[in-house]
Amino acid sequence: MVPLSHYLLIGAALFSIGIVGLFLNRKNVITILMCIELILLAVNINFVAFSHFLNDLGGQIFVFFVLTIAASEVAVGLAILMAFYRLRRSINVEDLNTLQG
Amino acid sequence: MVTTHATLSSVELLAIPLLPLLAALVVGLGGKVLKEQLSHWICCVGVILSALLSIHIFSQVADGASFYGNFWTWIVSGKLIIPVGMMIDQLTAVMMITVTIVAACVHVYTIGYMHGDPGYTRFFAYISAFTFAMLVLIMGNNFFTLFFGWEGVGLISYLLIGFWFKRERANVAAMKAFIVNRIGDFGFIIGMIAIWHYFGTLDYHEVFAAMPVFLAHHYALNLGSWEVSAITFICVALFIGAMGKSAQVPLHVWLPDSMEGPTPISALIHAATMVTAGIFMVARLSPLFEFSDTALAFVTITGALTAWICATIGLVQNDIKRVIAYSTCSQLGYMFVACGVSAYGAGIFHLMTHAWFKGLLFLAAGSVIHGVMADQDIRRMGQLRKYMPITYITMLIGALALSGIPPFAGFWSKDLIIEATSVRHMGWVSEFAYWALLSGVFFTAFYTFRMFFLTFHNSDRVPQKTKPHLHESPKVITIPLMILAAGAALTGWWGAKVLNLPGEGGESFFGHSIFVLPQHNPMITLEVMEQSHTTGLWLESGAVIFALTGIALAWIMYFKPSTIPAKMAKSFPALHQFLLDKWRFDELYWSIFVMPARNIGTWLWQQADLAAIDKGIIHGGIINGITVAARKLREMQTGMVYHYAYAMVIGLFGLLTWLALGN
Amino acid sequence: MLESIFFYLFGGLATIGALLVVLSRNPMHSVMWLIFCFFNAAGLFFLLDAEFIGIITILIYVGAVMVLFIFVIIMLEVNVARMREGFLHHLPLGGMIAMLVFIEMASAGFSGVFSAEQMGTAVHLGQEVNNTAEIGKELYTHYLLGFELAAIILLAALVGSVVLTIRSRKDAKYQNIPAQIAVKKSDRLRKVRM
Amino acid sequence: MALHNVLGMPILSASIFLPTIGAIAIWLLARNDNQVRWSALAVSIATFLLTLPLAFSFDTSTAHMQFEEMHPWIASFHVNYHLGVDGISMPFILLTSLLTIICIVSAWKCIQKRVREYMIAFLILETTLIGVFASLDAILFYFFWEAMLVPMFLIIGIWGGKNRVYATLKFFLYTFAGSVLMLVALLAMYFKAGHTFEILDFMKYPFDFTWQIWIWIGFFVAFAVKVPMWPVHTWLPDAHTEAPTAGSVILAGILLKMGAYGFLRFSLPICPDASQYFVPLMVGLSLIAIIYISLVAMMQQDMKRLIAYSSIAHMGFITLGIFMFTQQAVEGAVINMISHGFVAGALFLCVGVMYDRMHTREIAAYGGIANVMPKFALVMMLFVMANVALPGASSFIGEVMVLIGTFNADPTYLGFSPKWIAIAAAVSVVLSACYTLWMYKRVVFGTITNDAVKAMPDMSMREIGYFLPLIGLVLWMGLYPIPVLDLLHTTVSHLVAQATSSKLPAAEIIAQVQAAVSVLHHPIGM
Repeated sequence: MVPLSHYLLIGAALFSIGIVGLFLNRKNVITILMCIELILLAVNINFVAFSHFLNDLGGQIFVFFVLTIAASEVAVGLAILMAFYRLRRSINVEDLNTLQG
Repeated sequence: MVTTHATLSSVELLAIPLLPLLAALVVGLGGKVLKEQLSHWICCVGVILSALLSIHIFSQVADGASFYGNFWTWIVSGKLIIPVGMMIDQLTAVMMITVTIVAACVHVYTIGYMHGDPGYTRFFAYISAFTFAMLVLIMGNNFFTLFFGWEGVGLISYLLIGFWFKRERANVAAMKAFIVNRIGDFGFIIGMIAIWHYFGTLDYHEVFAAMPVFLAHHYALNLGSWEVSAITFICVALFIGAMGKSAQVPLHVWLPDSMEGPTPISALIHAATMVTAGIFMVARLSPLFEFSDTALAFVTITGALTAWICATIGLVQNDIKRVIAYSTCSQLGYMFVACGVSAYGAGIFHLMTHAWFKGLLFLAAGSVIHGVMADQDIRRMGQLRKYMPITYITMLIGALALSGIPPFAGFWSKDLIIEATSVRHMGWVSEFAYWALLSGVFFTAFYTFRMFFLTFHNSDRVPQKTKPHLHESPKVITIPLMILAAGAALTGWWGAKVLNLPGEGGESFFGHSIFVLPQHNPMITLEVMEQSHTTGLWLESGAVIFALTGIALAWIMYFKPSTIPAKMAKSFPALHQFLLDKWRFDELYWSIFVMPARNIGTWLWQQADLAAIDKGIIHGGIINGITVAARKLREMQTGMVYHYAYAMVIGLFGLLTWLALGN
Repeated sequence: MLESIFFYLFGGLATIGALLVVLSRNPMHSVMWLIFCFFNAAGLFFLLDAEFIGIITILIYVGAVMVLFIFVIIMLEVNVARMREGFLHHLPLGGMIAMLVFIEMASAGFSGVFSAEQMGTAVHLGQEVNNTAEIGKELYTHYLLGFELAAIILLAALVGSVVLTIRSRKDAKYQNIPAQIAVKKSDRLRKVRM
Repeated sequence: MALHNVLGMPILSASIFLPTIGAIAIWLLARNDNQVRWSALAVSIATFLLTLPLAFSFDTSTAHMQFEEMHPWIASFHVNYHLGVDGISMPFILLTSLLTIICIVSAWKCIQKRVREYMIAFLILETTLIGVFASLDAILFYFFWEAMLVPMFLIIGIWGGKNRVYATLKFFLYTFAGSVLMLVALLAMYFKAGHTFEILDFMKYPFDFTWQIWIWIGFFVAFAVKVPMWPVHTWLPDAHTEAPTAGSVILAGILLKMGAYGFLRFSLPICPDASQYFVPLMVGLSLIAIIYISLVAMMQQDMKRLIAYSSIAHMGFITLGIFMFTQQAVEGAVINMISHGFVAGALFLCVGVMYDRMHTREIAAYGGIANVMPKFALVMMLFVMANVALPGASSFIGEVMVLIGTFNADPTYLGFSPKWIAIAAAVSVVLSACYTLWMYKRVVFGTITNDAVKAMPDMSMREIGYFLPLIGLVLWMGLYPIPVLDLLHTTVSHLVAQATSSKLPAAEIIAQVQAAVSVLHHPIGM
């Protein structure tokens, strides 16, 4: 049988890869969004694993909510990206600097 | 209301100060409606009634009546209880008649003198209010009422010096008078609160009664390593108040300048009454001053210095009113010396005679000024006796009285002071005072007659355009002059008789109202000497000789046109200029007090407040710091999404590490 | 045993997929690798008796979200070259932090708190247990408020993305119906004095 | 806790909220500027009449709070709506309601823009000010204390002079920065004293020495800014110069008093040991205020700035009196606070009268006003003399009582004799005369120097009308202050007892005194 810690290890690995991806693809918003999906997936794996091992459905319910949020996030994020692209003809993050103080 | 002796009617006593106050309020607030005629009637009637009542009170007091009682409570706070009440005894009674009679004369005189002035009704309101304040000062039974009157007269003096408020010099003089007086008040307040500290009361009776207990404690104050006994501290502090009000060196500078005010004021306030408040105060507090030899010596030295310095300044002044003003300072010095040598009675006696003859001199001078179209410079007068005979005669009487020629008033009192000074043994202090006073007599006689001769004799130097206006003053002016002249001629003799100084055959008039330690009392010494006929010619007539010499010298130099004065001035130019510049007190104060205060004020404002605190700490330090920090922090806000993402990740990492290490 | 093999298979493939998501030059490839990764993760979910979650991961993520990604990538002409500038610039920092995070998480995972002795092993539920029904019961009872909120969020996201992307073309002619209804006589008619 | 309220009606609440209700009514109902003015006047007079029973029903024989009201407000944090007054706070409520009337009358003509908002701001300001003096709950107090800033901020910022924005911001930031620390102190006490915000409970709770020191410092910063004390005083001249006349009146008359009131209400009874410990600091700052600020005042070119500096100097007297812990000094300080409300208020009104005619505050622009405005010259003379503290004016009573109390104070708190302090403070007798009279001379006396002055009309009946009550009160308190003093006696002696008795256990006191002796005492004293 696979112990819980192995699932956690997978989660940790996916999470770390997601973080690396954030750093590597820092200019490409699409890939950043994908990395965020990866991180969320890592979280989901942990949730489900805990849910299973603790025999508590609460974890899976939370995954359900995380999925909801992730979907909304992607939808809005990509919509913003579209709008931005129309405006600037670019999706380069370095052009996204109007927030600068 | 609690009274100890019900012999005097409290209603009558209250009426004395309240009548002038009522008149002042009515005229002051309703002057426009009342018009001039009614205004001066109201004020004159109020003050004359008050004078008559005072005379009545005086006669009762002379028969042994007295009054002590409180009317209402002013302040209560814990143990501090300040009532408002009256204390009437011989000393008060003498002051009351002096003040009210001179005030009444001045009121009447003012009708003529101020005729046609735009501030006519205002002037009457002021002088009536002054009479009220002065009476409060005299009649009060505790230090606070004294101080109330003290400040009241100061305020009205300020208002009256600046009466012609369009004149810059009058305004400056008024302000100077007030501020210099305030320096004195600073001392007075400190003395007053020190008395409360040590005695727990500010009532005269209670303070005097507590003196033995107080002295037994030997309280002392430390000023660094210098220890000063509490009684000396109190007396000196109070005396500083007296120095301000009574224009003693070095606080005398306001009095000559106060001559910018109308002449009746100079007579009433700056000669006869207000300026003598300091002497009254010292005499009133004789039970305190008697127990501090240091304070007495201080009083004596200050008085003697003032008497001498102001007399020397008077020698060369050309403004008729200034000459008299310096003479006032000088005479006040005589009175303080009297107090300093414990001859308080003599001081008050001189105060009284001085009020008459100095009031007379001022009013006469006012009459002269009125005659020569408001010119005050004696270099543009001369031979005026032809035009103003009554003024001439009355002023002569005043001048003789001031110089101390028998039998005029000044002789009796001034001679008594000098005799008292000569027999009181205070070491070098009394020696110095004696010689200062004696030489002062010479100077006094000289400058008085210099002024007199230059005004009424000598050559006729009146400018042509004022010639046609020269005339004797109207009756409202001359009648008060004659009344005062009668006083100046007779009060000395009358006073010597009634006041019974130095106290032949028993106590003097003042009785217990003045307290003198027997070992101090020069009067007793004089009495003993007189009984044994050991006074000697010099002691009895030395002052008269000096005075006559002074008059003679003035006669030689100024009776006829002469070149001696000019030669004298030329041979001692520095001294002459020094005296003409009034010993340069004003310049000295300007450079050591006024300018530094202004410079420090400006410096504190510009450098400390605006530059250091506002610009330096607030703007430069805090505001600038926040701006710089904000700018730095703003740079962190790159607007790059991935920077924020990094920040989140690094934060997460930190959090994880903290959790991992913490547990 | 079989379960372990599947676990390592799914886990390994998911990790490889994730790595390739991050490292691919072309975003389209990344999407493909992400889909791959999700499939494997779904497999892990099945191993954990979370059938419902596994299925919706595939349906929602792969079926909807990833398709959305693909559409967007197709629609935008992405300049890949510029995107890759400084690709490795932040690798040392990012790699180090990621490594540290990984080590910390892994050490937490293997610290013993989550070991088999402590947590036991996964006891598989029988066929009679309907995971979907259980989740449904929980969701509509305990978590009803959260569920409603999630619905509202989705609605907001829906409206938001429409608002963000809609664009009214200026050159196209179309009716303004409210304006037509609100029109008054005075708007159209003008009396002209001849 | 038994509530002490002889009237049996919520009179304090009524006087606090009547102005606000009036303000809302004006906002909703008044149709034109004249209606606004008259109704604001009516509201303020009604409030004043409502506060009068406080004075008449006041029981002078007890130091307890009176007219108390208590309702739970925020129960979870133990915040109560607790009102009540004692002899110290009661006079200030009357002062506030009276000065508000005067302010509204004085603004009758000179405020022409946004009259409605102006009157509303003043009425709301009145609410907050009365609230500050009536609060017995720390959070309620803090609420009113901070709420007061808003209307004042608007009054200076909208109806002020040229440089108003700078002045408003400065005023706001200074006060706000100070009061935030007060909030910290209040919260610290809340947790330390067992979850209560009752000021009366704070007074009873025995905070240890360190706590007292920190709490005291928190309060000190808030109150010192408000008083204001050197060196955080520079906001006041700016705020005064830029504020409209009525704003200056309220600022000088009431707002500054809140700082001194805070010392009396919080610092002294809650932290007696810390207060005693900090006496040398307070004395030093007070003397700086008296002497330094007087010198600065002397050199001012702008009348309002001069009076503002003079206010700081007078407030120095007040803080000195408060920290002398003697019956006379503290009573004198309170009398001085009330009296300064009248005198400084009236002087600002005087400047306002001139400003309305000439639209400048420069001293140099005036001169010879007595020629054209004799009535005004008389009125101003009266208040100038009151500012100089001449006997017969209320300020004399206050100052002389402070001096007497100071001279008589207990030297243990100082390390040297308080007599020297009294002497140093008495220098103000001279300095106040210098700056006040010099200004008066330059403004009122002399010949008319320009045509603008020549054209100035004398005071109207309305203007005389709002000076008359002030004149009456200054003279009344100067000649017959007994009624006011009677209000204070019991409360002040209770306060002095609180301030001079220690909250520490005996051993700690000895240690503290020894430590303090070794640090502070450099015997110079008498």
